[in-house]
Amino acid sequence: MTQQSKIFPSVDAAVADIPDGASIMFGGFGGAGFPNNLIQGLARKGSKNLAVISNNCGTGEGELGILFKNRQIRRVTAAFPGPGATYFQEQFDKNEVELELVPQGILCERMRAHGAGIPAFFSPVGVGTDVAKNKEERVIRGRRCILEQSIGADYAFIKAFRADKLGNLVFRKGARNFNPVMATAAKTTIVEVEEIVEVGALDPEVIVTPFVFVHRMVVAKGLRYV
Amino acid sequence: MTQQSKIFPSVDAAVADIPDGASIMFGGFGGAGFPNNLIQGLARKGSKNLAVISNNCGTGEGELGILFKNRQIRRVTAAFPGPGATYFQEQFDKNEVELELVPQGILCERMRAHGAGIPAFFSPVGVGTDVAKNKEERVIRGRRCILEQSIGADYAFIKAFRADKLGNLVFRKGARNFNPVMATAAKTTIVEVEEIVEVGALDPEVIVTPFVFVHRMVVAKGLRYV
Amino acid sequence: MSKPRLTREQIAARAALELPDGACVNLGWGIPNLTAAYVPKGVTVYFHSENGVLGMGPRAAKGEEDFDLVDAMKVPVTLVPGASFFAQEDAHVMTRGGHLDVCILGGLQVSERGDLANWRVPGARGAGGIGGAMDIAVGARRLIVTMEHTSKDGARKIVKRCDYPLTALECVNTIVTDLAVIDVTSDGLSLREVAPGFTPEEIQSLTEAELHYSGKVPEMFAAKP
Amino acid sequence: MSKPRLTREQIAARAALELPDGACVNLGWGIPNLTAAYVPKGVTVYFHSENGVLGMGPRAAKGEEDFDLVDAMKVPVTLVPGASFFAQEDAHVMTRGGHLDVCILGGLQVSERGDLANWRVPGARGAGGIGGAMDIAVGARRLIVTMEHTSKDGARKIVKRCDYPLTALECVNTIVTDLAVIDVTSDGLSLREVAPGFTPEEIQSLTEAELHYSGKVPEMFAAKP
Repeated sequence: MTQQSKIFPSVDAAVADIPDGASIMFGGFGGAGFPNNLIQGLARKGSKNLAVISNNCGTGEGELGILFKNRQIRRVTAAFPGPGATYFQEQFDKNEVELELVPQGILCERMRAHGAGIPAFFSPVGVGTDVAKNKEERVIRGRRCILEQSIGADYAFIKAFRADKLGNLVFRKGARNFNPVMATAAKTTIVEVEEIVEVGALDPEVIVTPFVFVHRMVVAKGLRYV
Repeated sequence: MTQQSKIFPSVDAAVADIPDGASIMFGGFGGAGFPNNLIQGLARKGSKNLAVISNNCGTGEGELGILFKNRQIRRVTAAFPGPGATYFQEQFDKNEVELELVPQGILCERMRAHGAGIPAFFSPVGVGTDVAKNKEERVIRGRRCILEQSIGADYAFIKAFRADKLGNLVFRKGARNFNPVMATAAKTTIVEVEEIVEVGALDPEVIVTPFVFVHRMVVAKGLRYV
Repeated sequence: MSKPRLTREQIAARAALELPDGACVNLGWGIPNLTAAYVPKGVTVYFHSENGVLGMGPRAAKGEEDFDLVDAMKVPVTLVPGASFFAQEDAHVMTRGGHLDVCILGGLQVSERGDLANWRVPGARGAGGIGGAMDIAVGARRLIVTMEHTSKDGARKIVKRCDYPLTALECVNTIVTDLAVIDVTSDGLSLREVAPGFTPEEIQSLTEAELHYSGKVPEMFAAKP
Repeated sequence: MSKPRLTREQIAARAALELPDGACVNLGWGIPNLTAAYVPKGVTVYFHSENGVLGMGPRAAKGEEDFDLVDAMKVPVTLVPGASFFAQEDAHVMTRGGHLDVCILGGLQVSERGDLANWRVPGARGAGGIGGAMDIAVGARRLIVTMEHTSKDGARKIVKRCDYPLTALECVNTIVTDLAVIDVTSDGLSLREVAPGFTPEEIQSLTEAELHYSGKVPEMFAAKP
């Protein structure tokens, strides 16, 4: 019973309760590993005023693009919004969306810290740059550092290749990217996955995300925007 | 040529240059994943005045025990010295060896931080306990935390199950434990491994420690102290 | 007080009833480790170990031990379907990050506000050892402490304020002893159950901290020996 | 100055000569990304990508693309033997933690003390984007910047002090441009090579920061177009 309860019958069911104002992380990088079915479901659901965390801000209407087009996003934390993020860029230029630009590795690390119960850390990345603005600076063992805060979210939308019925996940090649770390950093992690196999069918040595980090799953054929 | 140069002909050759006063991390937990052949080699080599980092402090003469018996260790950072660490305990009671006792997860995290270029972090673990002594305390988003420093070493001695000739590593079951994180945190990581296979023989999806973290390898049949 | 108290195994068996179906659970050394044997039928629990295993099954049968697959007490174990291996630092992402549903640790002292001391007896010889206890105590979603209610020499272990070296502050949710089940609440200690044959007043007399209770306090489950 | 400078491909080909055999290397967008095609015969280099790949091979042939296997520019690539996949945060353990031998980034400005500005043109429309550049610049054991020596409108890009938004302070080791190879030393900028047909004085006139050189400065390698 416990084992079945994570599997949702449809993408729409998996995102049916996302409220206005929710914070959501989205996996994906370079066109690979985006939870595009979940994103489309969220577009249909229409939740507004979202605070999102994602490496980039979509490509045309693809990936996060549709959520910007629908004006569902109030604030975004990203490392590289991207030249193809036309809807985001348009709203950014008009001050209609708030952006926190974060170095990509630090974005990963802030999420990992949240998942790992580490509220803050000192890092040399961004010292002396715009990124250091309003951050505490301190020299640690001779190295200038700034204090970075961990970052979590209400939801993580991620894409995995294969899951077992418990929620253990494996990924495929470069589509792994941000997905595993986001799974650790959200209160509710929702996974779209190509295939769900029986418990025990995945080799315990190769599971990348243990099921403890996974709360909802839905099977969906991968959607890609190139 | 580059590919072959990491493979050493013998355990003794792999540890031949460890100087007196070196800092060394040792993998292993619960009898599994200890680099016991390298430890025996270091005992034969006889380097003294070592500062070591290890979850525990040996079991009789096994694991780190032989190095304590030989009085090669000046200082140890550990989470759980262990009731079987007779040589360590004897020297500890006489103030002949220095101990820094660290919560196990924080020990991992401090090593990971070093490997990840994060000089320090705030953690709630140990607040209000002996572990907090002489550490800066700060409330972060409502939670009391203490500042922990990253920790690295000159060498990591680790045990893997299988390597390819480049140094990509896979581990076996619970013998993985501290080994991968230590590989990231030392200037020189030395691996004893049951078997070295051709480059390309390990599935890129299941490699746990990429070769960039591995500097020396030696094939040795696993030694275990139960 | 010569009435029989619960055995260590009975404490473990009672603690096992606190585990919800599907829970991910870490067990400390000693009595907590015994809990694994008493998970009720129909309840599936996934045991986590700090060395990087989620989904440990029962101890390995004689002759079938794999010494690369051990629990945190170094005992060879088995795996249940759905188990996974990972590195020690990731095992502690789970402990410290609040991803485990229930953790059970042993205790030397627990205070009325839920402070735990469990890693060192003051004045004892030797270095002591923290192991994973501090990370676990800080991060557990729900922390249960199992221990004898009083020490071998009769000292009370549930106290107003711990004077043993602390493991973590305000971390304990429930205490299961050989005499009682006690919840730590924002109002102090609430006596939920007493061992068969004991009265709340008897339990209070063996407890330094004040226990809250009213009316008849139910009896603890005591497994058949 | 109408003498021919090196092309972008020739800059990349010259930068490729800086890669030692066996090196683990990260390439940024633009000219750096072109470098992969020019690694000298007999030299094996392992390309790293921030999305969690070490050991990227050449671009995938038409019809053989796997869009789960892309580089940081979203281009489908192949793998070399010994490649591995890992998560993005682990990819940045490698960048920030100093585990990559050489990183090559593009540049908008480099200062005489090795400060780099490469992610945003002041006053340009749009949000800009940092990507992995700051982690890479801070952590690279050796950082090479490849860029045109002057901007399209003739502005000098090797400056006393960057006035564009910075990527990282004192991070650049070597600058490879269409006119010169310059090392950043503790004494300032050292002109190591000049483009064929150019004199050190001509390079200095196109460089705001002072260049150190003495005697005859060797010519840069300029790959056949």
